[in-house]
Amino acid sequence: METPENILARLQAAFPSAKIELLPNGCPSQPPSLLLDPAFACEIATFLKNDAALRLDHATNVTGVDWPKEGYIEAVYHLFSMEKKHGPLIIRLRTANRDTAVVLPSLTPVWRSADLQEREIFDLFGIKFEGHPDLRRILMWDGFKDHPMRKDYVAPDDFEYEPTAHDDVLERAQQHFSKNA
Amino acid sequence: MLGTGIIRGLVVTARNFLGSFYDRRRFVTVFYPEQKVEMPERFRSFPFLVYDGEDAVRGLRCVACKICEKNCPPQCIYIVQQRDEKGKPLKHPAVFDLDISVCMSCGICVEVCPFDSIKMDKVFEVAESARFEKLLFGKAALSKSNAYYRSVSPADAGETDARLEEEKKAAAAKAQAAAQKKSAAQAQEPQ
Amino acid sequence: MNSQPYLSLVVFAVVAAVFPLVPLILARLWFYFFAPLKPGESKNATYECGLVSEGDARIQFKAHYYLYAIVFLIFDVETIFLLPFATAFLNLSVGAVLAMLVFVLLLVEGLVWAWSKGYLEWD
Amino acid sequence: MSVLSDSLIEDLKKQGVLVTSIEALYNWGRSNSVWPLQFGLACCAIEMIAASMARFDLSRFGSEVFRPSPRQADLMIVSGTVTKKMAPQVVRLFNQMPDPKYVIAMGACAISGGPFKQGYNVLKGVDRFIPVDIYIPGCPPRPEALLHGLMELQKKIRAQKLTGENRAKYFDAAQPGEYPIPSFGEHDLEPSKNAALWSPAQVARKD
Amino acid sequence: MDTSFSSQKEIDARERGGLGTERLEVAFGPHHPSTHGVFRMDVVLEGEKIVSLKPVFGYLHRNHEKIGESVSYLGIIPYTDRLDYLCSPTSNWGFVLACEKLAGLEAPERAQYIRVILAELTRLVNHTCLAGFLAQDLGAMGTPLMYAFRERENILDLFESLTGARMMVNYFRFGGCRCDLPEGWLQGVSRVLDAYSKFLDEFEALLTGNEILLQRTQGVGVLKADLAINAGITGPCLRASGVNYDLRKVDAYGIYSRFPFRVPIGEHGDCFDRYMVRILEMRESIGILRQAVREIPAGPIMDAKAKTRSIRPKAGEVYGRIESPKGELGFYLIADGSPSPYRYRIRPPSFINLTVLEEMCLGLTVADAVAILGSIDIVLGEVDR
Repeated sequence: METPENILARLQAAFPSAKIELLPNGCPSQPPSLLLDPAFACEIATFLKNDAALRLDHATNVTGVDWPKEGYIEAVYHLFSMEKKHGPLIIRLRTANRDTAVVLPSLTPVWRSADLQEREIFDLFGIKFEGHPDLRRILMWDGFKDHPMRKDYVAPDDFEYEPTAHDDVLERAQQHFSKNA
Repeated sequence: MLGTGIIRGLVVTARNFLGSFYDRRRFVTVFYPEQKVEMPERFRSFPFLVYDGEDAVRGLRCVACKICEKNCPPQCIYIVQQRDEKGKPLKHPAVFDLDISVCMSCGICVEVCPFDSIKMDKVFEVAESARFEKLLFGKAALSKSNAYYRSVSPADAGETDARLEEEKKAAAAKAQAAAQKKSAAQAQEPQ
Repeated sequence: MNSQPYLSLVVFAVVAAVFPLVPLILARLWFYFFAPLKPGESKNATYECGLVSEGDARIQFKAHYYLYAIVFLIFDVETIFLLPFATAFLNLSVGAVLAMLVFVLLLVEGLVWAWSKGYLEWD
Repeated sequence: MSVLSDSLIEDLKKQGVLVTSIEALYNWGRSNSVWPLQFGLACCAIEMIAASMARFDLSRFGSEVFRPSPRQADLMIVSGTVTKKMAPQVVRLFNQMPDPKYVIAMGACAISGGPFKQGYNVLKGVDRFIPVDIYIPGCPPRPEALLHGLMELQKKIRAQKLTGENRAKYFDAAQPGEYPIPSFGEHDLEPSKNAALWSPAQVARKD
Repeated sequence: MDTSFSSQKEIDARERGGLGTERLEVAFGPHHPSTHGVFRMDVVLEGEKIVSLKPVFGYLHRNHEKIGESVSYLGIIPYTDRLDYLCSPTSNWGFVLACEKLAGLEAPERAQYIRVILAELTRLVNHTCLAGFLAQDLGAMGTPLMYAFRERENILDLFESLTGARMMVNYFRFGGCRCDLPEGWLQGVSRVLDAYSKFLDEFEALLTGNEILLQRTQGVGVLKADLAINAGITGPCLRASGVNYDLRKVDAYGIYSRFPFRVPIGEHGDCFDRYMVRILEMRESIGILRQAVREIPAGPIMDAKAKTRSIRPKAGEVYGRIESPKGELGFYLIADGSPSPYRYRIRPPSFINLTVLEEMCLGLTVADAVAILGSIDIVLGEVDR
């Protein structure tokens, strides 16, 4: 498969007004990833899927990553080609911030495998995918309000009986001990 | 001809039915309370603390270093180090609680323990009807003798004992060498 | 023959009545003395895989299923009529066999009509 | 059985005279045919199925008939992790089972949340909402451990009293017939535990 | 009312206008014998035909990924056993493969062979259990499942004597395996293999020719190849639709390139093909196992560079994937230099194989939906994570 660098070059040529960045990967043996501009995400995805050399028709892993310090949430797509049997191209979409502007274009119309996984990202991270056919909570119950996989999520307090609690669980269980100390 | 598939299936079930009277491969039931499946040696149910010699308190190998407490994935171990009157921490756990109702018998505490003081037991019949009193094992309930450990899993116990012997010999040899060097140094100074 | 020919019938009826009633009465006494009944709102709810079942199960489904059931009922009742005929089959006169043949053929003609009309197709 | 001493009963049994009471007969019958509800949640369910298969043969204890519907079951083996999304269903199923009914909490997850205790969607033990009779620790417990737990339950059933002070809970009208079903709140189950039922022991911790 | 007789179809059509039929909404709920665990399908039926089917997940969502972010890399390995609790060695291998790429470790020869042996034994266990559960879903109460679990016990004894646990092996480590084979273990494997090929012939005689099974599975739940690729279906379900995509050949991870095995491909993509592909895969696995048991060398089982049990990789991210018996099992790890991963994501094959469950079941009856769900082979620990 071509290296991400010249895929980036071809994408830049095909979509001149789209801001596409190449993000290096800390691990030497793994390929870098492409940060796409959300406005052009659908066109770029269709291009990647139908391009003769790439034929990336298998979006195998679609997941969310929460970066509280950097102030955004990412949706990461790992693309493979079943036809040409070649390796991963990693594309990333980032939201503007973590609370108000958390909308990203959904790539389910391009790859059907992103359907359930984007619903899971919406459920656990809170990214709203516009254009998704059926965006509902998938793992938590519908009335649930929080997005539990975010780093700043605090689980509800059910720490009454924690006989072997130490470090952070101990603090949570502390109020229940002190009542009887 | 329609139905041959089902007849072939019936032949299989008939063979299994008749075979179950004599063929060991088809009659596999183990009559649990009377017969027991012979447990392979590496079977791991719940951890226990090993103590050498007879005295369960003084002979306990555990030095309360809390490595297993940190590495236990479900965090089901709770250790408090013993302190003597002046508050100096001793190499002995005052409290060593292990919550059996949380333990996932993964054996990581055995792997990371540098002193071979925690090993996996074979006892799995621990069904209880009182959860809070019976399923939180204290230090007394956990500690078992090295002889028990050697009887339960002979190969591992033999290996661990051999390694401990070498370490003891190596430590003794080093201590002796250090003692000789010190005495040799003293011999030179007084001239 | 004994004096009351119908005595055995009466005994039979009494036993038939007593036989089911005694366990029911015993169960009633058991609830009364030992295990008090505790009906509850969620205990009496209809079971639907652990969920609260909304909507009604008595809905208007395809009339076809009703027709299928009726056709089955006809032939089920027919076999009941054939039973005495089958038991007394050997020493029957030709007239009786002809009469039964008419009865059976009439019903077979009904089956042919239902088949042609397509009632027996399922979906 | 207080009228006749046990030794007398043993002698009578040697002469072929069997002496019993309604209670003993009632308990003997029920303890040897405990029908479990077909209720598998996670990995412990596979060990439960393995226990009911040829090698460990649950039918030797009279309970290989796994009833799919709660109406015909009298033992609920909670085998696997009870998540908060599944908790209302578990309590509703337990309520829909006819009395006398028992619960075996099989596996670390059913007892205390087990390895997934720190999860936000995991209920820390099924005894927060329904009364549990036997706890079988292990992750997953061996099929023999499940058989051993079942034998413990059978002993418990045989020891139950029909009348008197400590009679079984479903016999006296004061005990609740069914347990409140939690509803889904915005952050957690409402209520997060059944206060009447859940009374954890206080572990003395200095620091 | 016209008096001319009309066929039943016309009566139905006229009725739709007049009488009309209502739709029955029924929840194929979390507590159902045929849903392989706590999986729920909201089915809308018209008569007996399925008009809409909405799967509902989350009843076994045990927050695997959230816990993984607070436990060390070594501590995650026993959790991966509980992902797909029928195939814990392959889940171990998937996670360890991803971490070895991250930390730059490489398992020595003997450990690679042990990994292939354990993975292929797991494939045997999983596919046998699938055939048993599928036959049970089709109504063969008990018999095939009884035979399947009887053979599974032999393989579980092998796992137990090697790793110490029947189902939760927790045996793979970064750069090798936890402990070496006990003596006599390899002879045990070859004994089980001989018995297994005889058992497979018996199992096929019982199931594959059976007219009831053929009637209930052929032509049911057809999955087209292009829809399968687009929906990310992987594993035997994809190969049954005619797509030749097996990660053991595509990625050739571990030492699979040394084993000449064939990949069975189906044509119609219906339930019977999914069942048949798995039976043929079992026969290939027996071939791989025989060769691995013959060729396994002596030597170390741990990479020399792997000093400590757990790893502490530098910042970076990796996506490692393997061919688990259910499909492509991937692990996406973002490391930030601390002892536990910053983001730990599992790509669950069973979860994504359910994307097109509705398209496969539309227009069929409830009994077919049970057969289709059984043939997709889901395990809820992996679906809900």
